[in-house]
Amino acid sequence: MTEPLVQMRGISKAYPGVVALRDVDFAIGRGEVRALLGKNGAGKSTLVKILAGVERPDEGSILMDGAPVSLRTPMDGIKAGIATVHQELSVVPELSIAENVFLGRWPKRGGGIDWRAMEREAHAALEVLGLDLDPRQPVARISVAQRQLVEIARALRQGARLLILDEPTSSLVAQEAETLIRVVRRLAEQGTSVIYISHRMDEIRRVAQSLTVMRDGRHIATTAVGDVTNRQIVEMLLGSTQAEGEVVRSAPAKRSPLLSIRGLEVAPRIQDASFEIRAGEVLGIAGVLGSGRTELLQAIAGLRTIDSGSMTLSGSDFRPASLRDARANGIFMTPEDRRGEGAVMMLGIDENLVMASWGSVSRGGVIDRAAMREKVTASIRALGIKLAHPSEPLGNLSGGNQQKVVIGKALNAAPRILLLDEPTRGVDIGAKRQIYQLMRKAAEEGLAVVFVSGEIEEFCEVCDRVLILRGGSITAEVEGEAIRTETLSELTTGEQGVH
Amino acid sequence: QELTIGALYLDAQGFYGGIKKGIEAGAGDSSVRLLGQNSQGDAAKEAQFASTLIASKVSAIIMSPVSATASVPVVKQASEAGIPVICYNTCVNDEDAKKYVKALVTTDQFKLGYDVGLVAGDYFKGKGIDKPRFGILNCDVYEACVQRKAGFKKAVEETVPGVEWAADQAGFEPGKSTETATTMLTGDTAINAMFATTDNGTIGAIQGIMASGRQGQAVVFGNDISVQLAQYLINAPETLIATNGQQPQQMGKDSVAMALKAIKGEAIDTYLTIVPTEMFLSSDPDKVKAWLEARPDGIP
Amino acid sequence: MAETRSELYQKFDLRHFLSGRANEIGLLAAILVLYAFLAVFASNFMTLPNQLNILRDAAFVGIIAWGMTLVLISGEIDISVGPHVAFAGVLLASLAQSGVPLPVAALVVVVLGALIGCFTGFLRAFFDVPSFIVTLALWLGLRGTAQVMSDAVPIVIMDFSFQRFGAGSLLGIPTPAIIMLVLFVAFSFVATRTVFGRSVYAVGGNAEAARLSAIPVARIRILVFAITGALAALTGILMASRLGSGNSGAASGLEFDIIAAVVVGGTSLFGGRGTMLGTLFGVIFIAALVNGLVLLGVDPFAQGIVRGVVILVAVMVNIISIKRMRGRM
Amino acid sequence: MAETRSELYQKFDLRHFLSGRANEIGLLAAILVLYAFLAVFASNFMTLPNQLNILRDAAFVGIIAWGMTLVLISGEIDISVGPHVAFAGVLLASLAQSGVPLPVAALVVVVLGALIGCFTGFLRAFFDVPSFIVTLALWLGLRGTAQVMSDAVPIVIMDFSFQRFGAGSLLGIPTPAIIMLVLFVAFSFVATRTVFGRSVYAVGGNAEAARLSAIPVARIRILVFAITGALAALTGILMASRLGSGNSGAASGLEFDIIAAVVVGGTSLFGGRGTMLGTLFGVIFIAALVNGLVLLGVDPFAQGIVRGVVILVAVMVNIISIKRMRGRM
Ligand SMILES: Nc1ncnc2c1ncn2[C@@H]1O[C@H](COP(=O)(O)OP(=O)(O)OP(=O)(O)O)[C@@H](O)[C@H]1O
Ligand SMILES: Nc1ncnc2c1ncn2[C@@H]1O[C@H](COP(=O)(O)OP(=O)(O)OP(=O)(O)O)[C@@H](O)[C@H]1O
Ligand SMILES: [Mg+2]
Ligand SMILES: [Mg+2]
Repeated sequence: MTEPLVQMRGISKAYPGVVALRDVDFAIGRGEVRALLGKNGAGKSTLVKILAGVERPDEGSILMDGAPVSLRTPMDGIKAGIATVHQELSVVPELSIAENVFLGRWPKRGGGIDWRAMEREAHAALEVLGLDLDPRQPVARISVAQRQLVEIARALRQGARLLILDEPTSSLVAQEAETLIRVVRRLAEQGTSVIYISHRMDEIRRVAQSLTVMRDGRHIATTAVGDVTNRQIVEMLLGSTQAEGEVVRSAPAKRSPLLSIRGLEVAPRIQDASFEIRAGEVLGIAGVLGSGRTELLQAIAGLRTIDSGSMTLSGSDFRPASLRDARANGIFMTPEDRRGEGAVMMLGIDENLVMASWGSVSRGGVIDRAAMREKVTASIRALGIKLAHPSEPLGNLSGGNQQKVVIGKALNAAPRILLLDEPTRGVDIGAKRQIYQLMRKAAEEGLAVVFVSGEIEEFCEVCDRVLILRGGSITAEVEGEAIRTETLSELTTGEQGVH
Repeated sequence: QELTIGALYLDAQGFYGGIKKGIEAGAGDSSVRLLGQNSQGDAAKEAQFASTLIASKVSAIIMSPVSATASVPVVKQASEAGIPVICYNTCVNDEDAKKYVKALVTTDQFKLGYDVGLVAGDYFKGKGIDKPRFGILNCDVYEACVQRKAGFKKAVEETVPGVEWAADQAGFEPGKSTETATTMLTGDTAINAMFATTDNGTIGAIQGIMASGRQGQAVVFGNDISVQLAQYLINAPETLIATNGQQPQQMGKDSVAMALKAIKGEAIDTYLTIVPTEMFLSSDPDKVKAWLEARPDGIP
Repeated sequence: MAETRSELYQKFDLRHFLSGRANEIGLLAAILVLYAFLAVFASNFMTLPNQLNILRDAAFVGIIAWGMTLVLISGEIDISVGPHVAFAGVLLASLAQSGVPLPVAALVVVVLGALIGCFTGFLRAFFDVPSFIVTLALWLGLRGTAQVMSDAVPIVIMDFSFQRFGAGSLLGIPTPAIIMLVLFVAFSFVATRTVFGRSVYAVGGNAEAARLSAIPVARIRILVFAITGALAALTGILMASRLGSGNSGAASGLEFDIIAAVVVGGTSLFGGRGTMLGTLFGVIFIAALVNGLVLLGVDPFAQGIVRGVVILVAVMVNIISIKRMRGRM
Repeated sequence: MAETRSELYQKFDLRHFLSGRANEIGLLAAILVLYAFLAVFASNFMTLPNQLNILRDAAFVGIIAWGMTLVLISGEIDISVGPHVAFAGVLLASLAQSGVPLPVAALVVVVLGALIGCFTGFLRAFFDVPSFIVTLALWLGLRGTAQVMSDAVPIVIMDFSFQRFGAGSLLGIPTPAIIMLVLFVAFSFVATRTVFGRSVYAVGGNAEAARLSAIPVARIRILVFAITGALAALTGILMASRLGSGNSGAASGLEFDIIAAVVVGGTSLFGGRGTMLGTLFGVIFIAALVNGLVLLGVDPFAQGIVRGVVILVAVMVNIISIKRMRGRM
C-alpha cells in the first residue's frame, strides 16, 4: 500500500475533567473514504478538530505525505488542504447564503468582492447538492437542513485533499443524504480522501470502504467495511455484546384519539392536513426536506398562526393560541435546532433539564434544591448522559449527550402530547435505542408521542403509526407491520425504489 | 506635624486650572500636603469626596461648592467634625455659610456679569443702536452662572431699555457651545450681539460668528479670560468687544492663606474676600498683551 | 442505587467548586492586593471611619448594581439609571415641598421608578426596541424632566431626620451601606435560588430556548427593568437624603460607574453570565480605589490615568488567572 | 432550466431590494417627517447656511461613527472615543506649541490614534479582555493624560490657516462635512465590497464560524479599533482646528452621542448587523433634531425630554414598519 495521506500518531487530548482522546493512532490513504464511528462522547469530533487545526493535541504528532505538519489554527488546516464540515453548524446567520458558501474566501475583482460571480457560483455549488435557493437571502431564513447543505457546499468548494464530514447528514433526509453520498463517492474517485462521521449505519456501508471505531477516547479497530457485520460494529461501538435491539414496538392497541385535526392550513406550506394523535402511541411523521414537518409540529405547539382548520383535544374544541396556551394543555415540543433553540449552552446540565418544569422543583418561586437534584439525577441516569458534574455547562457535553438533555427536559415537563422534532439527530446507536425506549415508555404511560425524523429506518423501529406528509397534506398512513423502509420512502418521495 | 488640606475643584475647565495652580502654589509656599479632587459639577460626587477628606481628618477643606443648597450637608458635616471649610468662587447659601464656613474668597458673580453688561450697554448707545438683539450662551446648571446672567441683563436693561433677548441656550462646553452659537446665529439673523457666561461659551460665540460669516454684524461680550480670548481681543477686535476676567490664581492663593489662618485659629477679620475682576477690552490691546506676557504657561 | 444517585452531586468536588468561582477568587485577590498597597501608602486608609466611608460610597453604586447585574445577565442594558436617580430625588423633594409626607412621597417615587422600568421592559419585550434606545430616551428625558421640575435649582428637603437616613448610620454602619448589604443578600438569593433568577440567566443565555421551554421571557424582561427602576428610585431617595435636597444635576455619569463595576465584576455585556458576588467585589474594588487615590494625594487630573491602569491590570490578571485555573482542572 | 434559475436572482428584484433596506427606508422617512416639521415650525431651518451648519455638526459625530459602526458590527464596543478626541487635540496643540510643524504633528496624532486602537484590539483579541473594559481604562486614562498635559487649560494653536481647516469650507461646504462624506463613501465601500468589511460582519455574526473559515479574527478585531482610533484622532484635529486650541474638556460625552447615532441607525449592539447608510441617517437625524430644537427655541431643560421622545418614537415606528415590510414579503 502506498504511503497514507495523513497519519496521526499517539494523539492525546484532555478537557477539564474529561479525557477526550487517549493515545490514538489514525491514518487515511489517498482517495479513501473512511467512516469514523463511536458512541456520543467517544472523541470523534475531537480527533477531527485536531486534524482541522481547531484544537491542539496535548500529545502526539501529525504527518502529511510522511512529513510532520503543525496544525495550530484552522488556517493551517485549510492551507494544508483539509476542508472540514464541523458537527456544530458554523454559519453566520446575518450574511447571505452566497457569502456563507464563500465565507472568508470571497471572490475578488478589482479590489472589491465580485458579488455577481459569488452568487452565481454559490448557486451552482448548492445545486450540486440538490438545493435551489436564492443565494442572496440571509442564512437566518433557511432551515437547519439547508444550513447544513450550505456548509457542505463551502467545504466542497475548497477543492481539498482531505475532506472531513462530521455528521453531515444529521439533519438531512434520505434523498439529500443520497445526493451527498454520490458527491462524496465522486470526489473519492478523483483522489480526495474523506473522513465521514455518522451514526447512520446504512450510510456507512454505502459511502465508505473502511471504518474506524472509537470508544472512550481510544482507537478500537480499523477494518474494511466488507469484513464486518453491522452486529460486530455495534458490539465494538458499545463495548459489549449488548443485544441488537429488536423492534421495540408494542402491540397495536386501538386507542381513542387525543387530538384530532381536520383540514389544517398553515401558511405557506401546510395546506390541508387531517389526522389524529392518540394517547399511548408513538406517531411518526415522515416527509422530504421542506415538506413542512417542522411547521406542522410548530402549529400544534402554538408557535405558528393557524390559518384554518379545526382541532379537538380530548373531544373539546381547541386551537393553540400561543406556546403557553399549548403548554397549559399539555403539549410540549422539542425543536430541531439544539444549539439555537433547544438549550442554553452556558447554563448547567441540571438547570437545562428542569428548565421547562420549574414548577415541580420549586415552591413559591424558590427552588427546592433537594427536589431538583433528585429529578436531575433521575434524568441523568434514565438517559445515560455522560458528564463530569451535573452543574457543568451544557456546552461542554458531546453533541449526542446535549440532545439527550433536551429530551430529558421535555420529559420532565410531563406533557400529554410530546412533539419531538428530529430528537435523534446526532445521537449514537446506543443512545438512540435508549431514546426509543424512553419514547415507548412515555407512550406506555399514556402520552402521545409524535416523532419526526429524517431517517426512515427509525420509524420502523419505534412507531406504531406513521403519517406521510406530502405537498402540505397527509397523503398516507401506515400502521403496524406495514411500516417498512421501502414503503415509507416510496410514499414520501412518490418514487419507486430509491435503494 | 504635617498639615494636610483637602481641595475640591468644581470641574476641570480652564478656570479651575488656574485655581489649582494658585492653591498648589499657596500650599507649596507653606509646605502643606494637598489632597485634591474634582467634583465634576456633581453634588453627589462632591459629597463623596468631602466625606473621604473628613474621614481622613484633614486640617481644612478648600472648596467651590457645587450648589448653594445641595452642598450644605457636607459643609455642615465637615464643620461638625471640627474641620474648617473655606469657600472659593462659589459657596453655600448665606445663612448656612455663616454657621459652617470660615471664609469665602470669590469674585462677585453678579458684578462679573453686571460690569460687562455696562460695557455692552455703552457700546450700543455709542453706536446709536437702541434695540440690540442678544443671543445668550448660558451655564444655568451652575448657580453662579445664573447670577452672572442676571447681572448682565440688569446692566444692559438699565442702559439700553429697548434691548431684545432672543435665544438663550446652554453653551459652556467646548465644541458644543460653538455648535449652539452657530445654530443660533444662522437661525436668527437679527441677532447682533452675543453674551456668554464662561470662557468656553465666549469662545463658542466668537467662533459661531465666524462660522456663520457674521463678522462685523454681531459682537461678543463675555466672561472670563484665557490665552485664547486674549488672542481674539487682539486679532478679532471687531468681534470680541469685551470680556470680564476673574483672577483664579489669586483666588487659589488667598483661599490657602485663609485656610492656614483658620487652622491656626487666628482671627479672620473679614469673612468675605472679593478678588477683583479685570475688564479686558479690544479697544485696549496693551492691557491684554501685558496679561499674556505675565502668563507664559498660559494658565489664567 | 439511591445512594450512588446522590453521589453524583453530593461528594464535594473542590476543583469543580473553585473552577466555578475562579472569577470571584481572582477579584478577591485583586481587592486584597489593592488594600495591602493602600494600607501601607495611603495614610488613614485603614481607619474604621474611612472603611465605613468606602462602604457608604459603594452603596450609591452598589444598590443599583444588583439590578443592573440582572439586566446585563438577561442580555439587556439600562443606561437611564443616573438621570433616574436625579429625577427620583427631585420628585421626592417637590412632593415633600408640596406637603406630601415623606414616607408617602418615597413610596410614590419607588413605585413610579418600578413603573418606568416596566415601560422600558414593555417596549423591549413587545416591540423589540433595543433596550439601549429606550433607556437612551429615558436618559435624555428623565434628566430633562428633573431640570424642568426644579429649574435646575436644588429643591431643599427640610426634614432633618430624613437627612439622617442617607447620611446617618445604624450601629455605626452607614444606613446606605446597610441597605446595600441587605439587598445584596436578597439579590444573591434571588439570582441563585429562585425560579425567576435562573430564568434571567436562561433568557440571557438563549432567549429562544427559554421561550420554547415556556419561560415567560417577556415577563422576565419587564421585571429586571422594573427592579432596576425601583432600585434607582431608592438610590435617588438616599441621595436626596444625603444632599438634603433634590438635585437635577446629581448622579451624572452614574450609569457608567455602575455598568463598569458590574463588568469589572465579571458579568458579560452579552448576557447569560454574571454573579452578584462578582458585582459586589467590582463595586468594592472601584470604591476603594477611588477613595485610596484621594488619600494618596494623587493629582486630581492624573487620577483618571491611575484608575484606568489599575482597573485594566486587575481585570487582565483576573482573566488570565481564570484561564489558568480552568486549564489546569 | 439553468437560465431561468440564474435569472431568478440576477434580475433586479424590487421586493428583495426593499426588504433588505427596510431599516434605511424607515429612517429616511423619519428624517423627512422631521424635516417637514422643522421646515414649517423652525424659522430659518431650511436655509442653506443652516443646512450646511447641520452637516458640519454632524461631521464631529459622523466621522467616528463610521468606525464605530464597524466596531459594533464586529460585536465590540469603543467608549474611549470622546476622551480620545480631547487627547488628540491637546497633543496636537502641545506639539505645535513646541515647534513641530502642524502637518507633521497631525500625522503623529493620527498614527498614535491608530496605535492606541491597536492596543485595545490587541488586548481584546489575544487576552480576551472585554473591549468595554479596555476602552473604559482608555476613557479614564486619555482624558486624564490630556488634563495633565495641559493643566486643563486650553492650549492655543496660533496658526489661523489651520483654524480654517475645521471652521472653513470648500466650495461652500464645510471642510469637516466634506471629510465626513468622503469617508462615508470609502467606508460604505469597505463595509459592503471588501473582504475586510465582510469579515467584520462574519466575526460579529459568528466569531467561531469565522475562525473555522480561517478568517483572521484577531487581525479584524485589531483593525476595527485601529481605524476607530485614527478617526477619533482625526476628529480631535478637526475639533482643535475649530476651537483654535487643544482642549482637555472637549468632546465630553461624545462616545455616547456616537453610539446612540449608530444604534438609532439600526446597528445591533450585539454584532453582526448594521450598515453605513443607516448610520449616516442616524447621524443626520440626531444632528438635525438638535439643531431644530435650538431654532425652535425650546427651553434648554426641556430639550432633553423632546429629544428622548422623538428618538424613541422614530426608532419604534421604524422597527414596527420593518416588521410589517418583512412580514408582507
Ligand atoms: N470544549 C469542551 N470542554 C470540555 N469537554 C469537552 C469539550 N469538547 C468535548 N468535550 C468532551 O470530550 C469528549 C469527547 O467529545 P467529542 O465531541 O469528541 O465526542 P464525539 O465522539 O464527537 O461525540 P458525538 O457523537 O456526541 O458528537 C466528551 O466527553 C465531551 O464531553
Ligand atoms: N423563509 C423562511 N424564514 C424563516 N424560517 C424558515 C423559512 N423557511 C423555512 N423556515 C424554517 O425552517 C424549518 C423547516 O421548515 P419545514 O417545517 O417546512 O421543513 P421540514 O419538513 O421540517 O424539513 P426540514 O426540517 O428537514 O427542513 C422550520 O423551522 C421553518 O420555520
Ligand atoms: Mg461529535
Ligand atoms: Mg424540520
